[in-house]
Amino acid sequence: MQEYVLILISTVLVNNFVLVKFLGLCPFMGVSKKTDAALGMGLATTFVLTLSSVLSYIIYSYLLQPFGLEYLQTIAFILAIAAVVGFTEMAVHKTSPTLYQVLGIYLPLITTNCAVLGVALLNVTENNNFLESAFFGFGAAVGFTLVMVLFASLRERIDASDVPAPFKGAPIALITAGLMSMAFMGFGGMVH
Amino acid sequence: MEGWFISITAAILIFVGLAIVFGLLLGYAAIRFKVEGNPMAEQIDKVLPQTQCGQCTFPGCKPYAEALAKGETEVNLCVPGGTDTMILISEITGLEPKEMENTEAEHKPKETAFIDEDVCIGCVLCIKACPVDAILGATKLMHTVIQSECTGCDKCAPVCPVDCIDMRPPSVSIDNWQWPEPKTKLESSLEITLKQNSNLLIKNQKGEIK
Amino acid sequence: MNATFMHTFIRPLAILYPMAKRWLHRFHGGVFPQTYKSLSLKHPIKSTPIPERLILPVKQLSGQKVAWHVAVGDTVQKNQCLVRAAKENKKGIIVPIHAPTSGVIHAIEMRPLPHPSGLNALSIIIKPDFKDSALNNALNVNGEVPETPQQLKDILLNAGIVGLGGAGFPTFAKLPNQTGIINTLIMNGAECEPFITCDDVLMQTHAQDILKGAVMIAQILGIPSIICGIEENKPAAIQAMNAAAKRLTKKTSQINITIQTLPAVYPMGGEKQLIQELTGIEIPAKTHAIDSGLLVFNVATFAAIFKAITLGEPLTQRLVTVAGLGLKHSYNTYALLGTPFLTLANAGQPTHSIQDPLIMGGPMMGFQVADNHVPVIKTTNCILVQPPKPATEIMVMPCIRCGECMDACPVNLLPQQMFWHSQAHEFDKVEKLNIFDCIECGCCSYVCPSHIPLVQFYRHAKSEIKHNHAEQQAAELAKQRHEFRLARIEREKQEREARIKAKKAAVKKQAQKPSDASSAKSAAMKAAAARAAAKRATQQESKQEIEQSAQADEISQNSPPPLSARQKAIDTAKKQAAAKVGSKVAPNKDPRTSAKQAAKKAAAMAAAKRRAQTSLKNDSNVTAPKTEAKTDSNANPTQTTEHSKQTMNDKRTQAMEAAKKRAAERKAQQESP
Amino acid sequence: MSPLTPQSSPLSSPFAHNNQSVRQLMFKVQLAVIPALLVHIYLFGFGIVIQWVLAFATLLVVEFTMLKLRNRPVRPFITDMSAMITATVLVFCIPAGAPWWIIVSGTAFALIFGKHIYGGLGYNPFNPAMLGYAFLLLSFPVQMTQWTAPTEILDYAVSFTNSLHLIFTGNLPQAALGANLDMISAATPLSQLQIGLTQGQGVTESLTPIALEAQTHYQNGSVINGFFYSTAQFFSLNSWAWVNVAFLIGGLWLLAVRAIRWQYPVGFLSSLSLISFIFYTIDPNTYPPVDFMLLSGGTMLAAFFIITDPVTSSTTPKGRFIFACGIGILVYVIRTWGIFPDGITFAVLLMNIAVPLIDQYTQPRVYGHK
Repeated sequence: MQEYVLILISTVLVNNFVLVKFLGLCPFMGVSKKTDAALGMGLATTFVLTLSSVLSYIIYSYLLQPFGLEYLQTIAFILAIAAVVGFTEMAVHKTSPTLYQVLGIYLPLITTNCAVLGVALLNVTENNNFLESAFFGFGAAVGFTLVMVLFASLRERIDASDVPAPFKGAPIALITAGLMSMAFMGFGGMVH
Repeated sequence: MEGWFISITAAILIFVGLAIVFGLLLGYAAIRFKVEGNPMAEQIDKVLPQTQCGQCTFPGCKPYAEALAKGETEVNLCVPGGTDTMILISEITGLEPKEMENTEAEHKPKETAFIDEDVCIGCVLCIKACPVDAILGATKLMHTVIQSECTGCDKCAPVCPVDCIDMRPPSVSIDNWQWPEPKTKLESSLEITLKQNSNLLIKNQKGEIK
Repeated sequence: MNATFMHTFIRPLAILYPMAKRWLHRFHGGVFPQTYKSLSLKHPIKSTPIPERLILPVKQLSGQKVAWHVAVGDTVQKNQCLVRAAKENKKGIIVPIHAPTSGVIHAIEMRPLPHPSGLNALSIIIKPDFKDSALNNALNVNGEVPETPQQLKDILLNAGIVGLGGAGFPTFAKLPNQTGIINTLIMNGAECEPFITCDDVLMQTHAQDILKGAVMIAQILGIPSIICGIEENKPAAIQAMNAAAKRLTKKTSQINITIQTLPAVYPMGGEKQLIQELTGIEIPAKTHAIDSGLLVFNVATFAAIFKAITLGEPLTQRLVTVAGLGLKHSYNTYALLGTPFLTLANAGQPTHSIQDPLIMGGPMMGFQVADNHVPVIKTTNCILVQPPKPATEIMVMPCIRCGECMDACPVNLLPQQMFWHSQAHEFDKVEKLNIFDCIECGCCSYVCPSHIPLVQFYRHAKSEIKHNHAEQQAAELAKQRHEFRLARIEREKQEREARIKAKKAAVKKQAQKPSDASSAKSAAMKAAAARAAAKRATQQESKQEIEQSAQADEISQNSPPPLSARQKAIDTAKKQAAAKVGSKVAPNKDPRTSAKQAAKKAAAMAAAKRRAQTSLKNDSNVTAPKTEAKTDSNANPTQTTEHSKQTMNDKRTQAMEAAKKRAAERKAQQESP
Repeated sequence: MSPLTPQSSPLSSPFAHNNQSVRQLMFKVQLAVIPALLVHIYLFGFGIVIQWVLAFATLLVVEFTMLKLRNRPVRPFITDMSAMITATVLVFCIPAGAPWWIIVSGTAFALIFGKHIYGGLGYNPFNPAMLGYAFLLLSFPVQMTQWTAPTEILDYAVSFTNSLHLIFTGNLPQAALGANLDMISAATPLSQLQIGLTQGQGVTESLTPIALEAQTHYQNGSVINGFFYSTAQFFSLNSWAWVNVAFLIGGLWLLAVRAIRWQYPVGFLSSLSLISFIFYTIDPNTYPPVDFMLLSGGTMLAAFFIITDPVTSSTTPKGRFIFACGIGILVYVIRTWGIFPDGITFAVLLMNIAVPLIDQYTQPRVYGHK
């Protein structure tokens, strides 16, 4: 039990995928203009990440490993991720058209979110078992959602600020992301 | 030789299998989550100003919204909506925002049409041109504009043969008078500083320096 | 906790920690500005001479009409009614205006209003004759207390009484129509604005009148208890009111009168704040005090009500405080409505010549007038004369989110957040922060260490939000109208196609029956041959006759495309204008429209049938009514062509010709049977 | 802008003001630091004065340049004293004997990236002083842990000139003390504890030198020393705790004059006490006692001077409390399980990130709304 809690704390805060490992920066910068959109993106990513993490674990340990095809893991994982994303996109389109509009191009781009593939590959290198993989994927996604929402609310505030013209928009967002990452270093050394 | 062959076959088989499984899954999803219609057009239509002026070259706001939803046209064609609407559209459609071509029309206060009733000959041309049926009148009788329903699209003015229609801003009364946005001392002192460097900087409405 | 204990404990604490005074009252926040009330209190009520001109603005709301009782050049007497709301107004929330003194109507023209906008309004200018001859009992009252609320309301309307505290809402409109709805009548004697003392002075001098007015209303409306709230910094007024209340209670034992001393805090005089302080009731958002069984009036309003009921005197003057640090002699005076501000201000020995705009109301909620010659109106409780502003003003700094404004806000809003979003023009977020609950009391701006004009930001944001909502509604309406128009055009197109089809079918039929056609043709061509037509008509079955009459109806009702289009447009326009916003105008699939469409189709079919019996030429004329030549060549057009031609004619001469021809035809037709 | 807005704008009410200003507010905060400054000078020598002068010079240069670059009026913004508070807090955070470029670069980073890049006063989402400190801690970890030992431990007061020499050359002059830097530096109680715990010692064991310092010193000399000694005996206060007490006194004054709000110190100190009490009760040998937690490191400085910065903290009453509680818990978490001995910097920055979200969900109930 304790190890699962530790995995969660580690992935959500200490080794946050966005602010500490710098994965998944594309949606982090792209969909963080509005808090609602960021939350939606986070939830969609949570779904995809957890599912693809489990799915890639299954593919790896039950299909690739027995046949000695570990060298094909990247292709296989991308295939699985793409399928899950496609499925999510259709489901979101049907169930919440507004969210679908809000997420726009970023929804299909979850496919190329490096955090998703990163989780799948890290599961392999860290020899996580089935449950650990699930928790790892879920924790990574929760951490992603958390910083997305926090960052988006910060950006909403910064947008209304008197930021010097050369720094308006993306530059100040990047600086803010950097400073956030600095703040997250405070968690350093807690869980390895 | 044999191991090599088996591993290739296994790889092919596994990937074919995976492809079939995922294909079936997606196929099922496509049927299960089928979406009727295009909700995007509706959404775009909501942010358009509904003046029905046709300056976007479409016959009205809805056709423009539909064309946008299909991605067949540019986001910067709505002149009455201005940059604000353009940004909203680009956010909905995910298309790249584009500068407005006709910038002078922006921030133009909303005007409504007035018919000079002494000049009007009652030709009904403006009635036919009005996209929202806001002009009343009959043949050879004087016409008049229902002010509350005029969208200020300016479609009636050009068709008038005697030029009796002009566009006027609404008159200010106690009922519709608005408190102006306060000009803080910071902004006014900024303006002084900016005037000194006016050849370098352009100040926009909100006090940001461009 | 025991109130007196709280007081004894908190008072000394307030010396160390001044904001402890906020714990003494029930509502949130509040501020304690320096009051300067003694400036005008140390002098008795001053009498001011009648000014050279009186200016009486006529409040006109859009869509409301007024009935003029006088014209330029008329001689009027004091208390005479000059103008009142026209009878046809459904919402008569305009109160009549009476002459404050005798004189001549000098002019009726546009003059600046005492309003922050400085806009002009139609005003009656009276040139006083300085005789001040008055109509006695101008309202025709019998001195008795009216029995029903309706009678009371009539008197109050005729007397032109509005709330004298500041908002100026007509008093009669605030009263309920039935007795027993109100359980507490609240008298607002909390005059929390600095400088203003007019209510204080009134309570000191007319306590009896005020309380009698209140008791009258309580009797008429069946209100069991009256509470009067007075702030503790008006000991003389409290004493006078207590004495008067004692005397009155002996007479009217069934009504419970309480005079309650309140802590001195701004904005205690706000209606909602006073209610909360006196009763502990919070008026739910978007409802009025009356919905909670409470009725609140200013003390001055009660005095005016008393005068109207017992003496029949309309509201033509009011007690005004003329005060300020720019005056050597601040004073209170009974000012005639219409007296220019500057006249009153100059009577107070200004320390400097008055160049800067005067302020109507107190320093917290008043506004600068655009023109110092604006007149005293019913809501003018104070004219504030401030010394000229020092040259160096403190700069507005950015908001540091310190939260002083939040702690001062009497309605517990988040002023700092509202400001943040207003400044960024994020008005939807401002609205979510409940900006419309803001009472614009000015507490936030008063305490702001950054000196931000917060209230003005909120006023601007409010009007901007309203404007945006109106625009959204207008866009929605425009969209519906446009869609309706498109649907109509589509429908007309279909109808035309249907008609053409029908006609083609008819032509085919006629081709098959040439003899019939020729006979019909001759019948149509020659007036004499009308007899033959009549003969044929008699031969036909009764059913056919009915059909024909229906056809005639159809022609008169459903005129051809362009005219019908316009009529419908007019119809819908009228309907929509009446229905206004909110009511959903049914789009193209309206049952009414489809019914009409069906009727039209049926009519078109009937027309086709009938046409089958009339001439070929006649038919062709209907199908192409635009071609004038054909109409001319047509020897005997029916009524159908007459209509279509009328609509399509644009040129006067042609219309004349056609009319002449039609006249001839009608003659011929009349002759035919 | 709508068409109905007139050109000339009337002045809106109110026409009265309570004559408070941002500058006065900031000045009060600045005044409240003085007790702590005096105690610090007395117990740790003049290093802090030199650091403070350096920081002040830096802030003048940086503020002037940035305001000019941003085309904002210089005088009102330089005299609002907000930058002074940033610099002062930063000075108290860094070791008194740190090299000069530490405070200079830290102040510059704090003001440029913490404040001006976001639009200056009122717009910065992160506490500038904490950003500057975090920047220094991550970039120069060695210099940032060279804490000057209290005078009483050294039995030798570092003179003003020696401090000057130390700060500008990084070493003591040959004449003084054989010029060994290690001799005058010492671990703070928090790092002492951390080191002790990692070496497998218990809390009491690790803190023995600190406790000794409190017990045995202040014996000699003057009346002030006598006062310090007797109170220290009673409360067992060490030098670092003394500085915290001075901050507490200044902070209470700030509360009384309404320069700061009660939610910050109450929320922060109560949550920190509660969580340390819980863990201390569970295992007193691994987790330090409550009073140690409250009077070590920058706890009181944070409670009254850092987290109370209104610009970067939550602005609603409930939000302030949540914000302060969050910092209290994070401080404990980072102090106990993290690699940094004092977690205040990161706790504050982390809660700064959450401020807009806290504000959004802690709106107070408006009059008349359920």
